[in-house]
Amino acid sequence: MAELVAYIVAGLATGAIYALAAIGFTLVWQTSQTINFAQGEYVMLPAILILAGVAFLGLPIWAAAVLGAALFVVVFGLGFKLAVVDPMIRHGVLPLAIATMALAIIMKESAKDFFSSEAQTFPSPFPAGAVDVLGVSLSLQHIAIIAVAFVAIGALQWFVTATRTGRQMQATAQNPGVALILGIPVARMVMLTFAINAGLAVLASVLISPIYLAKFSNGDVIGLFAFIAAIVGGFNQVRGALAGGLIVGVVDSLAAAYISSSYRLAVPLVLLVVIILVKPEGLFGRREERRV
Amino acid sequence: QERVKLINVVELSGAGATAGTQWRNGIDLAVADINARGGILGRQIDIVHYDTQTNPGNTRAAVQRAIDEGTYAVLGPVFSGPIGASMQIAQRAEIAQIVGGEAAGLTRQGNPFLFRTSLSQAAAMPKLATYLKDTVKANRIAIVWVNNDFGKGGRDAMLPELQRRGIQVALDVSTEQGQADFTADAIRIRNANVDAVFVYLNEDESARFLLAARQQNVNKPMIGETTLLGARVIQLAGEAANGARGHVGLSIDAPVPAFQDFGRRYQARFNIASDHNGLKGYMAVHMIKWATERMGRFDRKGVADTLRGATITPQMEPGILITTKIEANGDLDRESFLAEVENGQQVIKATLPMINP
Amino acid sequence: MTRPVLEVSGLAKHFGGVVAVDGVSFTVNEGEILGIIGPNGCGKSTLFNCILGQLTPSAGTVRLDGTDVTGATPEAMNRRGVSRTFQLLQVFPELSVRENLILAGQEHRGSMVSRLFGPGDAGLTNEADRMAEVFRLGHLTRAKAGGLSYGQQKLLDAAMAFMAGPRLVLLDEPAGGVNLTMLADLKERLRVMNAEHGATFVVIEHNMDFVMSLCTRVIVMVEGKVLMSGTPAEVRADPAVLDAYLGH
Amino acid sequence: MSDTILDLDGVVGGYGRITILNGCSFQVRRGTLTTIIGPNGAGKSTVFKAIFGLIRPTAGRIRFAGTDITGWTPRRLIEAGIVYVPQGRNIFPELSVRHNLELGAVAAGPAITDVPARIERALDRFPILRQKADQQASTLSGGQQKQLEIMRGLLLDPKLILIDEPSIGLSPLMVQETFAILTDLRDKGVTILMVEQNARSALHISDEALVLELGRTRMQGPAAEILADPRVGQLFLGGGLAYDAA
Amino acid sequence: MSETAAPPVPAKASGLGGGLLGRLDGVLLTLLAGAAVLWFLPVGMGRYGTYVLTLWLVTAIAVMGLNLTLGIAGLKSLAQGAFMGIGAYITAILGTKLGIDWYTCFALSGLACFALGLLLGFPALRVKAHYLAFVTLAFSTLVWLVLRNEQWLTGGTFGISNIARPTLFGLRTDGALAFHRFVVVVTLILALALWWLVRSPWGRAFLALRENPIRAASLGIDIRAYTLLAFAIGSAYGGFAGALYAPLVEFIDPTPFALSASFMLLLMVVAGGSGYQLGPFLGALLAVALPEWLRFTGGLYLIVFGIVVLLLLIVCPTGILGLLDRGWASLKARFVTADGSRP
Ligand SMILES: Nc1ncnc2c1ncn2[C@@H]1O[C@H](COP(=O)(O)OP(=O)(O)OP(=O)(O)O)[C@@H](O)[C@H]1O
Ligand SMILES: Nc1ncnc2c1ncn2[C@@H]1O[C@H](COP(=O)(O)OP(=O)(O)OP(=O)(O)O)[C@@H](O)[C@H]1O
Ligand SMILES: [Mg+2]
Ligand SMILES: [Mg+2]
Repeated sequence: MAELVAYIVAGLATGAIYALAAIGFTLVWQTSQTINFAQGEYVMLPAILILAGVAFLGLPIWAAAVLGAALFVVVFGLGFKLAVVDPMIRHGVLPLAIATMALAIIMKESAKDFFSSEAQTFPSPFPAGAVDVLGVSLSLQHIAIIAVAFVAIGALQWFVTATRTGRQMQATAQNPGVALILGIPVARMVMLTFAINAGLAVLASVLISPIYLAKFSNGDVIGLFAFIAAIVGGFNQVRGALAGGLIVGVVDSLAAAYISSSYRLAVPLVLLVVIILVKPEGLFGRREERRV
Repeated sequence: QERVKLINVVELSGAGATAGTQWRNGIDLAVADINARGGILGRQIDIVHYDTQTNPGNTRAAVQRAIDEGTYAVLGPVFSGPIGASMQIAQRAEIAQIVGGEAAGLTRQGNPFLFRTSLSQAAAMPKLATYLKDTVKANRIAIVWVNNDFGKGGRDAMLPELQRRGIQVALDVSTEQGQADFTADAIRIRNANVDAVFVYLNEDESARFLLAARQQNVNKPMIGETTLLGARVIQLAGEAANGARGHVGLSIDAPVPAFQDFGRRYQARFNIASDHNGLKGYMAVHMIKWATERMGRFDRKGVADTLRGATITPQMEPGILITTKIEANGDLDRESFLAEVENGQQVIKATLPMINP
Repeated sequence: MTRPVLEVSGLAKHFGGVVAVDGVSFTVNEGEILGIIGPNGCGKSTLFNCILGQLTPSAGTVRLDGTDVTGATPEAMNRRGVSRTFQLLQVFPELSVRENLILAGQEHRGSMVSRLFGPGDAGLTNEADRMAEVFRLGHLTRAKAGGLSYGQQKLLDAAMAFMAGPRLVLLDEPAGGVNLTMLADLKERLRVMNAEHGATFVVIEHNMDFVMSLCTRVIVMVEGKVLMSGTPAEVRADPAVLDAYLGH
Repeated sequence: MSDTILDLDGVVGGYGRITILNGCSFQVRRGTLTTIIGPNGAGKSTVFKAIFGLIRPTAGRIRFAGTDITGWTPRRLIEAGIVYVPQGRNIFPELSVRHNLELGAVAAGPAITDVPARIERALDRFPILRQKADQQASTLSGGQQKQLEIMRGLLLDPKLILIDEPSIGLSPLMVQETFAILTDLRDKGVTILMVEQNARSALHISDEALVLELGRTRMQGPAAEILADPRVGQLFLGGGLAYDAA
Repeated sequence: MSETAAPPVPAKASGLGGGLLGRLDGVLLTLLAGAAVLWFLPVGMGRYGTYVLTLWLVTAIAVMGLNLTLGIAGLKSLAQGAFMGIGAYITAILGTKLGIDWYTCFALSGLACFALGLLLGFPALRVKAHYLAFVTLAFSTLVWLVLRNEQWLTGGTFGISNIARPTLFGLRTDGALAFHRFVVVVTLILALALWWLVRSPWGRAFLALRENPIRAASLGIDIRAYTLLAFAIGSAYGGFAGALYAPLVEFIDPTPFALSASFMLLLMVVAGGSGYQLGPFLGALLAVALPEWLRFTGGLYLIVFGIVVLLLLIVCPTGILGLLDRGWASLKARFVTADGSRP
């Protein structure tokens, strides 16, 4: 029993990380109905940028963090929106999704070729200690990640659904043509979304990298798990990302513990298929709209 | 002046990128060294690197291209799958292919043009199993391995050796390449009541695993191969790496001055520490150099003939770094080491002799 | 000649707590042109969707030619000779008008296998062009349907419903956005189909001129229920209808 | 009050390379309700899109209250006092009815402080919307969605309203209500330019009318005259085939 | 008709559907001419060049299938790489372990993928739009896990080597050129079959699925049957491609059939021009041959490749053929206008 609890608690901690990475999916989905296949790379790159700031510019870590975060938000939030989303969004979501695949290649290969093909240590913003929770040793880092995930996702959920600006963002996603006619600043709303997305990616990156080490290929794994988490939680709900992340984390942990470990990756996927078949909109998603 | 063209076909992107990049760096360093000392038989080396994206189909294309473009020998790749996809081509063209792969099966296909740069897993595992039995005195162990050709190959080679020595595998944990979180695996091992843990993972995963194991208070000896004890793992895992020990083939920390010197120059040039793949790449070029100079002429097919069955010593060719015996099937035999990580340093505890000196 | 074609009895549809259709029963006889009118949100479109399989009814039965077809798929209903139009625009926007019309007819030609090996247009190009002509879209046969004006798309939707030579057609607000002159044409078309081919029609419409001049019988729905049914003249004179729907 | 508020002068425009408007010119007088009629595909909606900056004219000028507004963005036009209620279905399907309405007032910014009160008034005009105020807009019936759109479009205090076929999908009672709302606004001095296929009823409440055909103005004049014109009756009002009231 | 009938409007760019169905003969001619050129092209090209050409064609077959599923029928599949893997493994296992001849393996590969496509298509009936992508994503990863873990059957991470190439009328195709020509013929046959399919009423029904399934159902189009068929036929093409890939590389392991391969195939469909019959060839050219050509840029060639694809999509989001189509349409429109058919 204590063992089970241990696996669950460990899963929750990992799940919070997936959740943090998964918000980006739901956010971009909510505002442009597209899937950002570069989401994993979005979480990978900020840490690399920060380390590059330290290595190449000789900056102290905090200055590199500020600079790296700002650079990332400008280039991959605002720049991405201006250079990629704007010209493509009129042509449906598929080309845009494919463009993010190309972007993922560019980000990953650049991190490898211009920085390093090796994993790097990344300093943790939190103290290194650990506390015992129900027989599991939980690091303060994990606890901090869980807390940040809850706060960030809660705040975002509140922003999107309960504020006027958030609703303008939703309106822009659901019907940009009409949003334009009503004078909603469509461009600014889309911009805001991508800026928030990039900002959250920086946050996730800074929290995850001390544990997972900063490496160019991190996006593959994080992206896949975050994607599964987002689907499980329901793509069209920000809070779904949190639930989805935690569920996937726990399921993965239990699968590794009790099911053949060479098939552990299959377990969250089977869960995903079952959820889609039983409740296609995801556990916390909203139903698709009436169409006839 | 005539030059000699060498083409390196290796994993520079995809899952093998980290290993492939080390291999490439090693080659670049070797080429620079050789060219600086006047080349091979007076000819400067032109080195070209082709990326395989860690994909067998692309590897095959690249090796074919290398041969079409008249490479003197094929260097790489490092991963066993891509080696398997491309070795017939070099064989058909009768060109030596010097690879970084360690999977036991590669040299069992009777390909006379394939050569390794490191011990085969079939050679390394008996040494480790003996170490587990005699030094660690383990009767029940857990195996943590990465489920790719490297990890699976190592595990498959290890299991019969353990069985032969009466060591019981109480827990067999397969992990994914690139796996980020090892907490669940660490908890499982902690609860498994074993005497030791055999860790056969790539460098990054080794570090993550050691970190997670330390955090979950796994207090069992961590036994591993070259990848577990390397400088990179120690750097990444920090304090959690202390106490890890095992068998080391090629290591810049080995008590061989040539290795250490190589390690320093590699660090100076590429600003990272070399792992065994860097050493392998460095040696690969020197194997070709040695064979050519031995023949006294440039002869593609002759390279393979000369290498087969040869023993190369650092006296003959300093760039080989350590006495290396090449078996008829392309396998190698060398001295290797038992090491332990103490206070963030790899400390060599013993030197193991060659199997068939 | 009063053979019932469509019999609906006790049909109901709930959405969560909302009762959109609440125990509706009526019969459509062969050769009738039945009008359905009622205030916005009284359940007319939902009724159509339940009859034709776009939605599954919560209760009640639908019979076609005496056979129970409750819950049959839209495809099955169409292959039994029932066509429909939609209130909201439903065309194939990226396809040309001609392709839209061929699509509307092709599944009624031959078997699935014979269609694969037969001509690419299922031999329907001429018929499609003729139909487009009839609905005054003749000059637009090669234009993308999504680029048509609202009224033109509405007409195309109606034209598609006729491509398969249906026996029973359910039209959901066919007049909305259609120019009065074209509407007169449409009305004429329905009359001809009705008189010469014996086709039966059920029409939801808010355009009273259209309904009153076309329909042989009118059903009035209010809040998911049938309020009354009668000839156009009876309906027009009914104070309850005036109050709930027509206004004074 | 006979000054011109909206003036189109030789407007040419269309979609991509296809020209729909072929030098369209007309004037709308301040404080009137003007109805545009014409066959399907005549370019009526295209005229609205051109005025509201959704397609860019390739030639010609559009003036509003004396200012050249050709090529202005929708946002700027809204700020200048023009609102546009397009044809077809134009809601935010996943937002609630109330939030849909609220978004109608976005462009006003802080200038209008009584948005909640305005929303309440809108819900009063179409009671069904109040009943469903907190439901997702996509669950509304076709006519209910149209009501929502009309009220959303009229939330601000515009000087000029462009409204494209408001009667589609509305029950006769709701058409009456909508027309009453529009005439009320007109009586308060708002200028209204409307497209309608429900031409007889529309012309009855209109001051002026214009007939559009092939992207050009065919006729313009007082609504009553246009309604009575035999050519118009024949061509655009269903001619002799119209229902002859029993 | 009465006087109000509007005068003819110029025939407009008829986009995917109209364009597709309107230029069929152009497609047919291009296919035949292309096959003839490809038959002779590798002469004197060297083994490497020939190999890349062949790999391009094999990839194009898989992309053609996905183009049917996604580009034409609008069903988003992330499993084409997995189907390719299934085909490749069936061919490799039956060929090397049971000595079954290649043609039977080829047929069985297609058939198995067709059947699996049917099975996997069922969720497509239940779930709409992007959810299908999620299901296929899961399927794709599961297939990869099976290929990797079931070593007794698939050789696991060590793969299967020494896969034989087929013989044709007693002629061996072991040589690069002979095998290339063999692949040209197979590709042509498969492309012609698809060409026929798309121009048949079935093709139109597939388009209807993509454009408006609700309307399609109400027109008697059997959504269930066509969805399953579109998915299964597209998957079968993946299987066919795999059956050629295995003897081409003569070695297979699970890596080329991982999820990222399916992503790459998706990229090829869209970049080539989703829904256009010749798009797959361009898309596959972009993804297979372009990186090879870009090798001259040195170590950064993948970054350059990513940037090229990104720019391409920004400039023509509808793919290479989409851009050509638009250019053609505007030329035509200008011509008609100049013709004076508009007043
Ligand atoms: N998005 C578009 N792309 C291409 N052509 C279009 C587009 N929208 C409209 N058209 C064409 O422009 C012409 C005029 O369309 P418009 O919508 O202005 O007509 P309308 O007068 O409003 O008709 P209705 O009464 O049916 O609404 C039509 O021939 C139509 O086919
Ligand atoms: N998916 C749904 N969820 C909840 N309520 C729904 C849904 N679909 C329809 N309704 C409700 O059911 C009622 C009937 O809708 P329906 O569309 O059938 O009306 P209608 O009679 O066609 O109206 P109109 O004349 O406006 O087209 C409406 O009140 C509507 O809000
Ligand atoms: Mg309705
Ligand atoms: Mg219009």
